[in-house]
Amino acid sequence: MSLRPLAQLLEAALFAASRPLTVEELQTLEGEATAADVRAALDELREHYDFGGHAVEVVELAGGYQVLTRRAFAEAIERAQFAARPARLTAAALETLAVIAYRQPVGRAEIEEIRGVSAGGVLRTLQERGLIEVVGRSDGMGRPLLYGTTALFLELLGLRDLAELPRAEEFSVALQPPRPAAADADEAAASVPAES
Amino acid sequence: MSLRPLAQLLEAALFAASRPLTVEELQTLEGEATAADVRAALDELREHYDFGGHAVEVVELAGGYQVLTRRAFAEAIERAQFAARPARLTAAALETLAVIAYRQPVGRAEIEEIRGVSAGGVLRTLQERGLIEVVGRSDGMGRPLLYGTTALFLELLGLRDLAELPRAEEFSVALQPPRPAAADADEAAASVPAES
Amino acid sequence: MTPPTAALGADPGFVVRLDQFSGPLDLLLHLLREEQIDIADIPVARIADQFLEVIHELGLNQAADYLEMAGRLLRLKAQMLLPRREGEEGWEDPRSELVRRLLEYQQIKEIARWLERAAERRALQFPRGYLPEPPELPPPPLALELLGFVQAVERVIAAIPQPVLHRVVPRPLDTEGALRRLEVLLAQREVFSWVEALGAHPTIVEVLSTLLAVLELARRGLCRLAQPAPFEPLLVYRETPCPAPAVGEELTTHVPQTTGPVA
Repeated sequence: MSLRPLAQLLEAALFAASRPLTVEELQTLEGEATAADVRAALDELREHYDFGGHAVEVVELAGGYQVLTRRAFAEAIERAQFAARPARLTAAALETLAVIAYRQPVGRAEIEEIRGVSAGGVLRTLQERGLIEVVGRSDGMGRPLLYGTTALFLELLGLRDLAELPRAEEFSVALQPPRPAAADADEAAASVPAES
Repeated sequence: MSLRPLAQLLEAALFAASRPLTVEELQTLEGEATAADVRAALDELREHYDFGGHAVEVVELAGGYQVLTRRAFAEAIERAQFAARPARLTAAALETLAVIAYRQPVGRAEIEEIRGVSAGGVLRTLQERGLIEVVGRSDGMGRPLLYGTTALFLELLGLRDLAELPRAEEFSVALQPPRPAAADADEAAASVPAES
Repeated sequence: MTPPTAALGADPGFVVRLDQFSGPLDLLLHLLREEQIDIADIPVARIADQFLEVIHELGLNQAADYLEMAGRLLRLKAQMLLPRREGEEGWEDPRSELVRRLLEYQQIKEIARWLERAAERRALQFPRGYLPEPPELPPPPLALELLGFVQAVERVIAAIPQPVLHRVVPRPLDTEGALRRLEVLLAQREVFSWVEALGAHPTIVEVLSTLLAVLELARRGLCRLAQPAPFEPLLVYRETPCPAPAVGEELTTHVPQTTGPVA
């Protein structure tokens, strides 16, 4: 037996939504549908899932409805560890980590200046991953946090200590915030009006 | 007709994953299952969704399988604002992806030569969105980085693999005045892979 | 269809924005399409002029890529004007490189359009919106390789805008120049602040040169110096030279705070 149109619409909406949907919200899917229609269609969907032997079910939750996987399958899924992608850092995370490794202790402002993009989310990720930590505060305005790499960082790269970072001197010099050309003394000199 | 145990397990796993899962990954759900078993169970699930009139379907994507809502429900879901489409790519991003997809592995210089504009910013954006990645280095001067497309690129375009891209020769190389834009668009639409 | 350049001038409501093109090749293709021109036989002179006119209208401040193309077109225009003999052997159409690039770019644009349509089509299918919390298991081991790490460093370095490197020229103090400026000012005015002899954005070298020049003039007895209050600029007063100036005397008598910092 095939799902009827309203039950199909509800299935699509409940699948795509990131939170439980109320009967009123579900009514907006189909202008003519009454609350009773929606409830009947929800029952139809629930029965379909139950009798069809589906691994998912319609659950009433927080005043709304959501389609969730049945508890019985949760364990098998956890064992398979699909939920997380294989753990590799994104290019953005890797680049931020690189700046911190060679410039530590370093604040967020300097990292952003060097990479030219904002760093908030990436810093949080790296901290959650245990690759960087707050190592102090700068003396500057607002006393911003300073970051450094952790022991786990060295361990993952197979290094004994920071001195073993490849091309440490070359890279720590090259990873500078860009200098604005206007600050250059020659330019300033050139802007003095010629007199005499 | 009720789903059999392996198909149930697959349904639960596909509902829980945020990306397409490969046959190998799905095999880990059930120690004894062979790749053929998994494929058979995927077919069972697909037929169940098709004949049961479900609003979702099993889609083969980026080397794996994912459950997605059917196209027919896109408008209703968007109208009710239960979910939003991913941000559209800019023309610059699309052209850069086009060069990389067809020339990979390819360096920045070649991309810039073909497009006639500098590519630094776009490459960075595409990398941060996870659509391209560094796949190696050229042997040339300065050993420039070479870029290639990622699995997420295939996911975003709804492709099973790179072989699904039309051959470059299929795109007209017009030595005559270009046709009106409308005709162009129709032709491009026609060559989009048909729904599987 | 109206050529874009004509339309630009004729109708203020018609605006061609540079960001509607994804590059100079795109703009060039647009011009050719507007004029219904065969790519294989481009009237270079006309198209070059139109190209220049459009990028001029659109402002050149951030259009380095467009300027480069403008340069190529002008070179090409000049090459096309060179006389060539009928049926000359080995004559290669100077436009062939441009034609090749335009065709290649046109193909990329078509592929880009295909990709866009594929992405739009794919966007009509939604993945599951609710994703369960990741299982409470230790996170999978993190893969971090030294090669990837070093590549990340190099990417960051490559993306840092290179500071403009200036040639370092040894810059001696220019006391002579400062003296001339001060003498001009002294000839014009009875009294002025020494800061006026510095110009708008003086370098440290110019400050030092001027200070030395002021002191030198005072030594010669051509001016006297006074500082009304600490931290205020020195005032330079015109003085008629005496036959035998007392060296340094003017300075000490007229500067009330000899230790006062000079602003």
